[in-house]
Parts: sequence; structure tokens; C-alpha cells
Amino acid sequence: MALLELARLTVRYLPAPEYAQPAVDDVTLCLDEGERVGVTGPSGCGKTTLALAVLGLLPATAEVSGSIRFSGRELAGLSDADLRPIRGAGVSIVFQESAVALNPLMPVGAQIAEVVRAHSSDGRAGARDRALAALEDVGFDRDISRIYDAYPHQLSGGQRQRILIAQAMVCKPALVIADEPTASLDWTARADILRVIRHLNERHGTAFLVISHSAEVLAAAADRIVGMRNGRVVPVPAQASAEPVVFPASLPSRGAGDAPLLEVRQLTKTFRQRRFLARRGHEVEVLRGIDLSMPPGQTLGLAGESGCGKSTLARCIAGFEAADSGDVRVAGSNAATLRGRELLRYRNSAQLIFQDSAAALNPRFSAVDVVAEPLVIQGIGTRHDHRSRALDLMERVQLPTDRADARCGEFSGGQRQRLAIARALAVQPRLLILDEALSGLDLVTRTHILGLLRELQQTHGLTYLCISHDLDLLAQFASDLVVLHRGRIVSSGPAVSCLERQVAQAQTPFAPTARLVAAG
Amino acid sequence: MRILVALTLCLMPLGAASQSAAPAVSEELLIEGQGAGRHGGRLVMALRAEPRTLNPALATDSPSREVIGRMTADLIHVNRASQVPEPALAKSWSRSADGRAYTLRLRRGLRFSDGHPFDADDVMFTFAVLLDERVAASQRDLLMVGGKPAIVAKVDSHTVRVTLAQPSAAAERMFDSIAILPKHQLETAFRQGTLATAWTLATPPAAIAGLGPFRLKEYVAGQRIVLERNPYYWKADAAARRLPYLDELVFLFTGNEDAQVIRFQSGESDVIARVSPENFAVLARDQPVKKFQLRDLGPSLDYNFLVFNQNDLAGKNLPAIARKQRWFSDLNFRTAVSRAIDREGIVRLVYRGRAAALWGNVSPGNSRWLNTAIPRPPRSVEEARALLKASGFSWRPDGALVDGGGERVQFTIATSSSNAQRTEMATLIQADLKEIGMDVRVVPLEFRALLDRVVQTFDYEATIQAFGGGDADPNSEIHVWLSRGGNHWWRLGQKTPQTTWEAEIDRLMERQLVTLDYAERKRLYDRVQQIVAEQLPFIFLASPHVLVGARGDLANFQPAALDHPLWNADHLFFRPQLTTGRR
Amino acid sequence: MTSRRGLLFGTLAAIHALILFAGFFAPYDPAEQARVIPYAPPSRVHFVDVEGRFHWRPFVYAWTPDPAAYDRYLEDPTSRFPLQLFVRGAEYSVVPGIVTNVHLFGVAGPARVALLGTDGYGRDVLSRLLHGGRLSLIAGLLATVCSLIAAALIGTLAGFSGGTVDQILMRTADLFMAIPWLYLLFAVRAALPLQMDARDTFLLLVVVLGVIGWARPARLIRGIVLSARERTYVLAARGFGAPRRYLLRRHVLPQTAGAMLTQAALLVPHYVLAEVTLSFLGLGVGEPVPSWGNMLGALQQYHVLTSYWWMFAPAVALIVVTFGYHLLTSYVHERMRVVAI
Amino acid sequence: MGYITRRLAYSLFTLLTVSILSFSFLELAPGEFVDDMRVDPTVAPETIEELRRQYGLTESLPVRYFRWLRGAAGGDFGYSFAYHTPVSSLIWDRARNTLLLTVPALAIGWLIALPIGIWTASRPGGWTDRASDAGTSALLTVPDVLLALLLLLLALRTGWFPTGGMTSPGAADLNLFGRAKDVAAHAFLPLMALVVSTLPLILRHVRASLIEALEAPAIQAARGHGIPRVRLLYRYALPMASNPLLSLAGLSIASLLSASFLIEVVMSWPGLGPLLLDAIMARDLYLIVAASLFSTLFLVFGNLAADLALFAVDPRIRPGQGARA
Repeated sequence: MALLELARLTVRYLPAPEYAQPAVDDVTLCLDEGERVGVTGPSGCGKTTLALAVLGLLPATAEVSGSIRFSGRELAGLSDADLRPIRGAGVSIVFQESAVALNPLMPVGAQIAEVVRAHSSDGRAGARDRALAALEDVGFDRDISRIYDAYPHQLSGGQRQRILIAQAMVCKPALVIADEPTASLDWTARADILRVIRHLNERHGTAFLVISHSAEVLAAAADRIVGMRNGRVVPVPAQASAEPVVFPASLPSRGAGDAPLLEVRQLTKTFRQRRFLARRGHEVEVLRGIDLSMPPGQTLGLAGESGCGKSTLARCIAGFEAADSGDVRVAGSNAATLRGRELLRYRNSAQLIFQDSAAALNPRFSAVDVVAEPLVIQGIGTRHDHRSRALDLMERVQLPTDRADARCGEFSGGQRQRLAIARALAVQPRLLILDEALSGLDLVTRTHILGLLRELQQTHGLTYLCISHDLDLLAQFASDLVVLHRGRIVSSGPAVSCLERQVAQAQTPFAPTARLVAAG
Repeated sequence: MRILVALTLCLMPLGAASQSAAPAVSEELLIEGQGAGRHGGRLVMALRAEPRTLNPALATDSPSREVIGRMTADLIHVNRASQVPEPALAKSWSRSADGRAYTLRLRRGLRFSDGHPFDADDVMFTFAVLLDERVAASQRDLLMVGGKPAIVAKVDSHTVRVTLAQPSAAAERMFDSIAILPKHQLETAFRQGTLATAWTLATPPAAIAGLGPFRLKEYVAGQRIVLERNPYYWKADAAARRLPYLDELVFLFTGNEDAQVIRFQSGESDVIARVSPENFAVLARDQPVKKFQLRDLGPSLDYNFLVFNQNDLAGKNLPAIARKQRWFSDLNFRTAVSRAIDREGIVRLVYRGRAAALWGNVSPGNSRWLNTAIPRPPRSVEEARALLKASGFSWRPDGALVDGGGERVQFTIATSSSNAQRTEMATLIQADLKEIGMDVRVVPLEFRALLDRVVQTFDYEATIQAFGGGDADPNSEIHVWLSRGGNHWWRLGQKTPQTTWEAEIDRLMERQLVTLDYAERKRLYDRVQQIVAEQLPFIFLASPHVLVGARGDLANFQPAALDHPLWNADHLFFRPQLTTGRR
Repeated sequence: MTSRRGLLFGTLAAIHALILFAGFFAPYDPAEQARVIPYAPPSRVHFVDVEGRFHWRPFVYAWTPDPAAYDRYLEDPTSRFPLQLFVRGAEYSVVPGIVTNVHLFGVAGPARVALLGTDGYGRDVLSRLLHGGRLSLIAGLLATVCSLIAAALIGTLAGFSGGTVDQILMRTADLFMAIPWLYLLFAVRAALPLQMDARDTFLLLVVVLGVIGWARPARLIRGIVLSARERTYVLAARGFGAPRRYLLRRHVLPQTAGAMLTQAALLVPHYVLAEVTLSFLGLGVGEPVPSWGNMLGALQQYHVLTSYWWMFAPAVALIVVTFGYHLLTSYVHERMRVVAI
Repeated sequence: MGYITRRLAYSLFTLLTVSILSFSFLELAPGEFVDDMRVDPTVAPETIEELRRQYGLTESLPVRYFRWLRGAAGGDFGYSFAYHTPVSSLIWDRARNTLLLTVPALAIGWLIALPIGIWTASRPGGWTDRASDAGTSALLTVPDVLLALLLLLLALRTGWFPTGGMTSPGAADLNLFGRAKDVAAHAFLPLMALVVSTLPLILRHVRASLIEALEAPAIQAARGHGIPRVRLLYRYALPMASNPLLSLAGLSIASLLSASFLIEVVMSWPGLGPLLLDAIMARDLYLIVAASLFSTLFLVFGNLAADLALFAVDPRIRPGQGARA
């Protein structure tokens, strides 16, 4: 008898009109004990709604039909009170955003113990021991008691993700649903998480339903993969899910002779963190003397784990932050010395694309407003011009102009990123700095946008500085690569050679737990 | 009527006079009342505000005076009901031939509430304190006759002679409001000049002694003052039992009048004074169930009036008001306003019929001095219009009244916001004067801000105020009618009378001050009333009735219109009745 | 859901229409005194007369005061006064300038129809309620707008500039909350010239109240602006060289709209009530201009409270309007929150 | 710590400013203490002038203020003209009575508002939510004075409660328990009036911040782990909603002395209300200044307490445990 059977499961969000596409449409799926099933598909295809439906965590406005049977027992239609004992003990869930899925005001160990006490009669001490055991189970080895008493904001992304998994596993549930477990993690942390999942599956025989847009994650984490699109289950081409998509090789950088577009000389930057109470704020040196130069038309990749200072470098180049010493020149003009009109011309020439597209666009603005905003601010052309230029820019980034007046809050992640690019193009920049611009997107969308950027590079001669923690992405997209670690450039050179060096040096500075390096 | 007997009492102690010391042989007690009273019980009364001090020389607010009145006694006391002076601490007094010197013989053997004997030295000390500038006691002005202080001489241990600069018709009244202070307790404070901080509310009971029927037992800040029986009180009833009958007298402090009425209705307080007519009607509705004693004692001495600002505005840049004074100083204008005012409406709507309409400054409650010949014309809009026309006023087609120069007649009546009745009167007058085309606005102002305008800055056009008080004698109004008086509000600060009639009133008032013969004084004061009624410096409106209430089983409750309802607290007692048990 | 929303809007719109065209709907001039019938209960409208005959047109009997009691009245069955529509009565100005005297309903001759009874001067409570409502709601809304504008300015300035400016402004806000307002209002009223028109005095005081009341909403708005300022799209716009005014107008202030609305729903009743305290202190609008404040003031006398139940009319009206405003703002707030992520 | 000393310095500054403002407002308000004597015909103008000199009313504002300031530094806040006693002793008795009323009222207010607020927030749109909504907006519109009068009326009609005051006359000779019961009986109605007048505001803020907290993803995750409903509301949602609630609690501490102002006047509760109202009407200068300083002290203390409580609840802004990358 299958552990989990979904029969003709349909979920529709109520205020939506009748004809609207239901979020989950007539899905039938079954999963046996100990089996690992992956669910993939573009963002908005209903995979997260599916996960929430199993545990009855959908908002009140959702209308669920069809059956959800878990080890023979029908869950659909159960009251919140009846479902509670099952959540966390029978089926548990690992949410995607580790930063917000933990209670910021409670030590992480206690949050694991909470799940234990919710499902058993263990006292405070019993719960603490089982929580400590769970921490070990998910790979914490050194000073576990310090981790137990730490607060979420004191741990790294990878550590927080492991806490979430510990919470899900502590009551030994039969099935764990993991929603995008590795999305916001850097390369090595992702490998650790996949290893933990494999370890728990083998040791405890826990079935896993892993949801992810990334093919490599599912290849490592699941025995079989189910594809979804627009709420329906769709066949997944057998091998497509395995190898990474290949991009056309990036343009060879033009001759070294041209004057460099971007020059960075001995750039240093320290943050004086003024603690709220402490009299003397302590300084954190973020950039320790960076030298960088980019000829026009080049696509340079900048890699490094979170906290190595890559975002700060991006902001210094884009003129958002002033460096402590050293200088930044774009097309010959130095940001630090400029004021007024010249600073504005400098800023227009170097545009920054942010990682979180949702936060980068004001949700209340319509798409046209967002794209036209720079023109409005700098008073380029008349009101009518603004609209026509904005529509033309939207076409250039392959966005349907019929939804030009919809609020950008209603666009998907990929479309929002295209809007951000269109907005940047409005001021005819020469350098685009992509700060983790693509890491939040699913495979298919990311491929399209990379294609778009490639096209724009040919038609407009744009230069790209692409910042990411994802070495695979940089290796395919950038012609040259620079690796940043604790504010210093540790290695640079053509992309391919640079990547091999990284993999070969098992003890790369930013792969903390060497023991888990051998990815799945 | 009470028996008035001065008798050296030598009767043996009778009956179990409760814890009071039995009347000693040598005490010259005053015998009053039928002697049917019963000892014991606690009488509770609610005061509208908390008394500020227990020091008779400093008390200026009425709550303080009401409480102090129960703890002190005076040499000669004016019977509020009959207005006739009676012997009190002085068992008899005589007046010298030239009417200036008074010899008072004090009762012997009396003692203060702390047991200390009372004699002439205490009287001498009291007069010394009241006449001292540094103390600035409010009674000091009473002792000034013809601008010179009275001279007090001690004849022997129980006789005192008081000599005035000139004969004064109201001499006995002067003794009425002077509370005799214990020399043995206040002499040191007086000598060190710290009398101002003596006998405050926080002073321990033992340090306060008086000759009144009660003495201080306890003060609880913000809540109540408890007075207990004075075992050495110098009065006894016909059955020679020492008064007062009540064991305790409690004054509660309640926020506003409504709270006071509720407390009385719930039985938490036993006496209620100065009830407003509306609340009196509410109590009357409960009468059949609760069996209160509700008394309407007829018009009080207070009189409400509307006054126009005729002050000399030289040096104060108030051009608008100065312009309007041309109307205010025109007698026809004032008479027209008086004729247009619906006094019956005021009596019925503001006071629910429990008030007397007024056309003169003496209220019907003061039958002894009222000039009944003053005309009382009914309201007539036509007559008012005729008077206005006679003075050159005219009406625009839309009915608005304009003066000779074409300026619209428009003025404000300022009233005190904390007095609901006067604001209601202003609203009625506003509607009345609208009928003769005057645009009147009612402006409620906080009490002190209003007073500051009326007596200091003169920045007002008209206002409704009230005078009157506890004394029916014309002298109590001297400051109002003398042109140089402090309360001559319509035109203050006159060195010499500006108008002939004000000069005549000055002469009349000064003559009556020194006229001892009542009939002659009455004739003089009648003429003053006649002039005032004709010249209308104040447009008199109404005099509210005095409304009081008490528990059904409170005996000897004889409230007087002109005094505090507990003026005879020493005679009050609780009749045994079937009402619920005493607290 | 839509039907309930329609009902809410319908009643609120009806109330505001009634109050706006108070002159037309009110049968009498609010200041007209009928001194014969003080504190008369609401007149009973009959369809069947004493002899039992049914009449299509509702009618009232004339009142004669009961000689025995001050505030009780007897209906004189011999006189029948049918209610008439669109009668001519006291003049009123619909809009300053246009004066007419047509009233929706009324009754002829000596009889008077007082659907909500009369007050101490015999004035019709219904007319005073409608005319008073206009003044009270204007005062309430005006004071709310004043304090919200002041709060928005100061809150945004503090939130946006941060650092010492923020500290100074927020400490001043604390200070404003500490100052006992009672004698400030005394000082302001008493220091004003006497000749001010009753309505101007009142509106001036309401503006003073509005300005004083900015402290609490300002702290709230500062909090929102602080978080809005950090949003990435604000950073992006600044990157395009947007001046501070643009950032405020286009990005930051719309964020505070939601909080401003909920504050408005709290402040309007608060200021109409403040008018009651003003009247209690004698600083409210002078006679004979009616306002819910001074009508509630009259209600606060014991003898009125215990004997004349219809004097509760302003209290009921205030509760209905406040509840309406609350539902309105929570509905608008709900819709706005759905949009903003 | 640096922070505390900075806040104390700031509060001293606020107290100073309030005293300056109080003095100047009083100077602006026309009329002075001796005015009512001017109406009493028996008192002569010279006596009034003498009293004005004794009370110091003849001096100019700055002179009077600095003389007062020097005294205040030494703990002497001046004399009350009306009561002829030092102001501080007067205020302390009355403030104790006011606190006897407002502290329990505040506690009860929060004890009622929290559960109801949380319950209605967890079931938005439910009938309890709509009922509490209607209730709060109705209570928001009832003026304090009317509320107090209605309760007094209730006491009168039922006879269950005394109609005003704090202790009954014969209370002095009861034992401690008897006296406490007597005060409790007197305090019940003013307490009810105060709770009803402060409850709606607190309830509405609790509900709003709870609704916001319940939408946080951390709560969704906790629900996913099967945390029981009640624990979810009180152990997870409430702490997360604490930021706005704590500042409201701070403000309500600040209003401890002024919230019951009108209720005390109408129900004759011997608190600061009646004392301050009389003092204002009588322009009893130093009494008013001292009373407003005393309530400012509560404001400053309230805000400080709220900020410290915030540190206790939210580790992210707690000193010393800085974020570790």
C-alpha cells in the first residue's frame, strides 16, 4: 500500500473567476515508503501549493477537491485539530526561506524541542536530548550546545537550512516534503544539504518529496522526478533533467588594446557597525585592496561565498557607496570626484540589477511606470515619449506589452527581472552589474534571460559584471572569472581553467566541511 | 419660639449625658430648645468643594467657612431667621450714649474644646490678630468703621469694651462673624508671624480648639472631615442636658452637584444644601419612597443681573467696545433691554418656577429691607421698540436694529462656563433681544478669565453675574452701590461720582450707614432701590429659591434661607424611626 | 460580501446626506425656542384618531403642558394636525449664498412635531442633531486632517532623515504628549478677542486640538517610513538621481496611507469627543449653535440622564458614525494591503 | 551603560521643558488666584494686594520661575496658595489614590484585551471578531463623564455599590481587612469606568499587530510542525507582535496619572483629578506645575520601560550578541 496517494487533487483560490486556471489541476501521484520523489517545474506551476495541500496549510481562500490518502488515511477535509498530530510526526515540511521560516525570537535548539514536545509527552530535558540528537543527525559535529542556544540571525544560511531539516526529522516522520531546500544556498552548502537528505533517507527510511526548480538538485535528491506546469502533471523528458543546459560560448573579449571600460584600483571598504548599546562600534573590513579592469564588451564573472564582499564591491562600482580608499573609473570618469550632472552620467553608465526582483520594483507601480521611471526622474523627453520608450524597451526584453499597465506585483519572478533590465536600459548604460540577479530563478527562465543578455550584448555592446555564488552558472556565462574570498581576490583568469582549479583544490577556502565535499 | 433665658445654672447633672462632662456649677450656660432631643448619631453632609483651611482668619472660600462655623462661636450672633442679634459668648452687651462704645460681659466658667478656660484675653487676642495688616484677615475690613479700626479694651477678666470711630448701625453684625480664637494655642504662631500656616487641614486635632458645638476629630485628604461633639460646649437644652445631641458631624467632598444628589439619594449623606431646581424635582420624585424632608425656603438674598460695560476705557485700546458704550450708557437702551427680557420665561425654564423675578436689587427673600413700591412692568416688546425709537435707533428691512450712525447693534454676553444657570439665562435673553433686532452672542468663559476681564482689563461688553450672600443688611452691599466701591462693576475706579444719581446714591448709602433708627434707614435704602430700578445700571433678572433636603428622621431641621442649613447643628438629633439601621 | 459592503456604504452615504442637507430634512430652525414645551418627549404620530377612524395621512395632536408637572404634556385630542410634506418654515442656507425655507416635512399651526422630543429650551432635538452633526463631523474631520498632515510631515521628516533630526523630533513628540492640555486650551481661548463668532472660536480650537494630537500618529508614520526607506526600489530610484521630494511622493508616502487611514478612524471620534470635554470646560461652541459636543454636554447632567431618554440621540448618532468610519477604513485598508507585498 | 545615562539626561531635559511650558501657559491664561476674593464685597483691595505680595504673584515670570527652580532643586516644589501647605505632600497623597485606581485598571485592561485581541485575530471575520469590533467602536465614542454618571446611576438603582468617594465615614475603626474591603467596594465602579474607557484602544492595537504577526512565514512553518494552536498564538505570535504593543504599553504607563482625570472628578475619587481641576480653576500655580511634572515623570519612565522591555524580547537588537556573518 503506497505511503502517500494523491487522486485527482484540485486546488482553486476562491476570489479568482470561474474560468481561471486552478493552482493544482487534477493531480494524481503516489509515493511508497522510503521512496524519494522530486517535483520540478517553472515557478508558479503549483508545486508549492501541492506541498501545502498535503498538510492542509493552504490559506482559508483555497478550495480543495480530490483525495489525499496518507498511509491509508484520508487527509483532505480533516479539521485543523485532526491534522495537527500528523503534521511534524506523520508528514513534515521543510520550507524554502530558511531566513524567515525560523522564529527569530527563540533559540534554534528550543524550536526543535518544541516540535518534540508537541508530539510526545517528553519533558523539557527529554525534548532537549532528542533535539541535540537531531542536530547531530543533520551534520552538526562541533560545539553542538552553542548551536542549540544560538538565535537564527546568528547562523549562516546553510546552518539554518539544516535546523529546518532537523525540526522536520526529529519526530521521525514517515514522509518529509522539502520545498526548494537548497534554493538560497551557495554551492557547497547545497551539497551538504543534499548529503543530509540522502543520509536521513538511508538511515531512517524516511520518504522524501523534494520540490526544486534545479535539475542538479533533483538528480542528486530523488529516485524519480515528476514534472509540473500550470498546475498539471506533465511527463519529464528522461535525460533532460540530468545534464545542465549548454550556452553558446561567450564572446571572446575584444582586443586588450581598447581602453578598459572599468578600472578598479586598490579599492578598500570597512563597515563601522555601530552596535546599538556598545559604546565602541567594531569595524569589519569588507574589501581589502581590490584591483580589477574590464575591457568593453567583456562578460566577467565574480564568484565568492556569501559574506565575501562581492555585493559591496558591486555597490561601490555602481556608485551607491563610496569606497574608503582607491578609486573606481568607468569610461575614464572616477565616481568619487564627480558631482551633479557628471555623477548622474556616471551612474547611468553603470547600472546595478538587484537579486530580489520583487523588492527592486515598487509593487504599486505598473510595468510602464517602472521602466519609464528613470526617464521621468531625469526628465528625458516628454510624458508621451516616456510611455512609447518604455513599451519599446519592454519589447526589447521580450515582455508582452499587452500587460504593460498591470501592477508589477502581478508579474512572475522572471518577468520582474526582465522589467529591471528594461529599466536599466532606459538610460543607455554601458556596464550592467548583475548582483546574484539570476540565482532566484528556475532553470528554464534563467536560460531565457541569459539568452536575452547575450543578444543585448551583441546589439548594444554591453559589458556585464556577473556576480554569483553559483560557479556552474558563471562558468557557462562569463568569459573570465574572478574569485573573491574575505575581501581579497584569490584567483582570476579565463572561466574554464579557473573552475578546474577550484574543484581540484579540495580545501578551497570557502568549502567549510571538507568531509562532505564529494557531492551526490 | 425658643425660650431666651440667661440663667446661672446650678442644677445637678441630669441623666446620662453621654461622654460630655456634666455642666459644672459655675458655667453660665445658654438654655435653648425644648429639651426633647436624643443624644447620639452621626450626621453626614456633602460639600461641593474641599475646604482649604481651618484657620478662621484665612478662610475666604465658603466650604472652609461652613466647616469652621461649626467649630467656633462669636460674641453676639444674628439669628438668621429673625435677623435679630442674640447673646452668644457675651451674655449681655450695652451701647454707650454716643453709640460708639460697646461693653460686652462674657459668660463665666466657659472652656475651649480642649478644656482650656475662656476669658477676655482670648477676645483681646482675637481682635489683635484680625486687625494686624501682616495677617491680612478678610474680617479686618468689618472692623474698620469710617476708615479707622475699632479700639478694644479689656475692662476685667470677663468684660470687654469696643469703641468705634463713629456710630455704626450694623455694629452688632460686626461681632457676628468674628470667631473667638484660643490665645493659648495661637499666640506663639502669631508672634512669630507664621499664623498663615497655622491650623491647616493637616494640623493634628489636639492643636485646634474652638468654642463651637463640635471640634476636629479627623481629616482624610480629598474625602472628608469628621467633627466630634465638643464636651465643653456652652449651651444646654431645657432639660439642662449639654448640647449638641449629635456625636459626629461628617463633611464629605463630592466633585459636582450631580454626585452630591446621588449620594443624598443613596442615603450616604443626610443633608443637601443649595440644590438646583432640576435636581430638586428629581428628589421630589423619590419623595414618596425615600421620605426625605424637602424644603423650598423661598427667594435667597442672591440676585442675578445683566450688566453693560460703562467703564472709562481711556488708556485701554478697546475701540469697538468704546463705540458700543454709546448704546450702553443710553438709559432708553438699557430700559428697552430690560423690558424685552422675558423674566417669567427665565423663572420657568431656568429655575422651573422656583425663583422670583426681580426688577430691583433687593430680593423678596429680604422682606426686612425690600422696597415693595418698585414698579414691576410685564414684558412688552412694543414698549422696548418705542424706547429704542425715541433714542434714534431704527430697524433695517431684515429686522436688524441699527443705531443713529447706521451701525448694527451687536454685542456679546460673557458668562462663567461653570455656572449652567447663567449660561441658560444668556441663551434666553439672546432669543428675547433677537425679537427687537439685537444680534447677541453668548460667550462662556472660564470663571477667573471672565473676572479678569470684568474687574481688570474691562475687555467685555456685557456679562451676567450675581451678588448677594448671607447678610440682609444694606451695609453688605456698600461696596456695590458706593461709586468708589470695589464691586461698582458698571463703572469702576470712580474717584468722584460721574453721574448725579450715583452721587445721590453715595449720599444715601453713607447716611444710612450711621443711621441707627430702622425706619429712617429703611426710607433711605428704599430711595436707593428706587433710583437703581429707574437707572438700571444692573438689569436685574431673578433670585433663585433656597432648596434644601434632609433625611426624614432628622429632628429640629429648620434651615434658614440666609444661612448654612446646619446653622443649628447643636440642636439637630435623629428621631427613632423605623428606617433601616444607622450606619 | 458585496451586499454587506453596499449596506455599509449606503448607510454612511445616507447619514452624511442627511447631515449635509440638514436644513431641508430638519423641520425647525435648530435655535428656535418653544418655551412652552421644554423637555417634551418625542411626539406620537397617529394613524387612528380618538374615535377609531383610520387616516391615510399620519397626524399629531397639539400639546398642552400638564399643570401638575413641569415636564409632562397631555395631548389635546380635539385638535388634529396632519403631517405635511415640503412645507415652508424657517429659513436656512443650503450652501452659503443660497437661502430657502422649504423643509421635507412639518406640521401647521400651534402644534409642533418633535420626532426626537425637545431640549431644555423647547428646541427640536432632531433639527439640532442634524445641524449639530454637520458642525461636529466637520470639526472632527478637520482636526483629524490637521493632525494627520502634521504627523505625516514630522513623521516622514524624522523617519527619512534619521539620526539627530529623528531624535529631536521624536523627543518633541514625547514632550507634546506630556503637556497637560487643559490649561493650554484655557490660555488659548481666554487670550483670544471676545468678539469672535462662536463658530470661528470653535473651529480655531479644533485646529489647535488637531495640531496637538499629532504626536501619536507621527510616531507610527516614522516607523513605517523607516522601513520603507530601506526598500530596494527606493535605493534603485535614488540610483537614478531621484531627489528626496520625488522619493517621498512616489514611493514612501503611499506606504503610510494604510496606517494614516486606520489612525483617521480612531481620531475622528476622539476629536468629536474632545468637543464634549471642551463643552464640559465651557470652551465648546457657544449657544445657540448646536453641536453633538454641547448636546452631549447637556446629557451629562444627572436630571437629564435620569428623566429624558431621548436626549441620548447625539450619543447614538456618534456611535453609528464611528462604527461606520471604522468599517470603512478597515475595508479600504484591507483592499490596499492585498496589493502591497 | 551609556544608553541609560543618555536617557536620564534626556528625561531631565524634558522635565525642565515641561516646567517652563507650564509656567508660560499659566502666565498666558488670564486671571489669578486672588480673583475670587475680588468678588467678595467684604474683602478690601488692600488686603488683596497684600495677599498677592505674599504669594509672590507680583514678581515677573522669570524671577518667579528661577526662584521656584532653585527651590525645586532642593526638593521644595513651592506652596499651594489654596491649602497653605507644601505642594509635594499634597500631591503624593492624591497620586497614591490615583495609582490605586489606574494601575489595576491598566492591568485588567491588558488582561482582557490580550486574550480577546489574540482570539479575534486568530479568527478574522468570525462572529467574535465582528462583535468585538462593534463593541470597541461603540465604547470609543462614550465620553468619560457620561460613563461615570451612568455607573453612578447603576450604583444608586441597585444599591450594590457606594455612590462615590474612597472610604466610608466609619472605616477608620475597621480592621485592616475590613478597611481593604471598604476601599475595594468604593473602587469598583471607578475601576470599571476606567477599564471601559482604556480597553478599546488597547484591544484594537493588539488585534492589528497580532493579525500582522500571524501572517509571518515563521508562524506558517510552526503550524506545519504541528505546534498546538494556543501555544502558537501565545509563544510564537504574541512575542513577534510585541514591538508595537510594548510601545503602547509604555504610553499607557505614561497616562497612568491623567487617564482617570474626569472619572475621578465625577465619582469623587480623591485622586489627582479633582485636585488638579480645582488647582487649574483657581490658578494655584505651583500645585499645577508640580502635578504636571509628576505626570511627565511617568511618561519618561513609561517610554524607558517600553524600550528596555523591547531589548528583553527581541534578541536581534540586544547588545553584545552582535550578528555573526
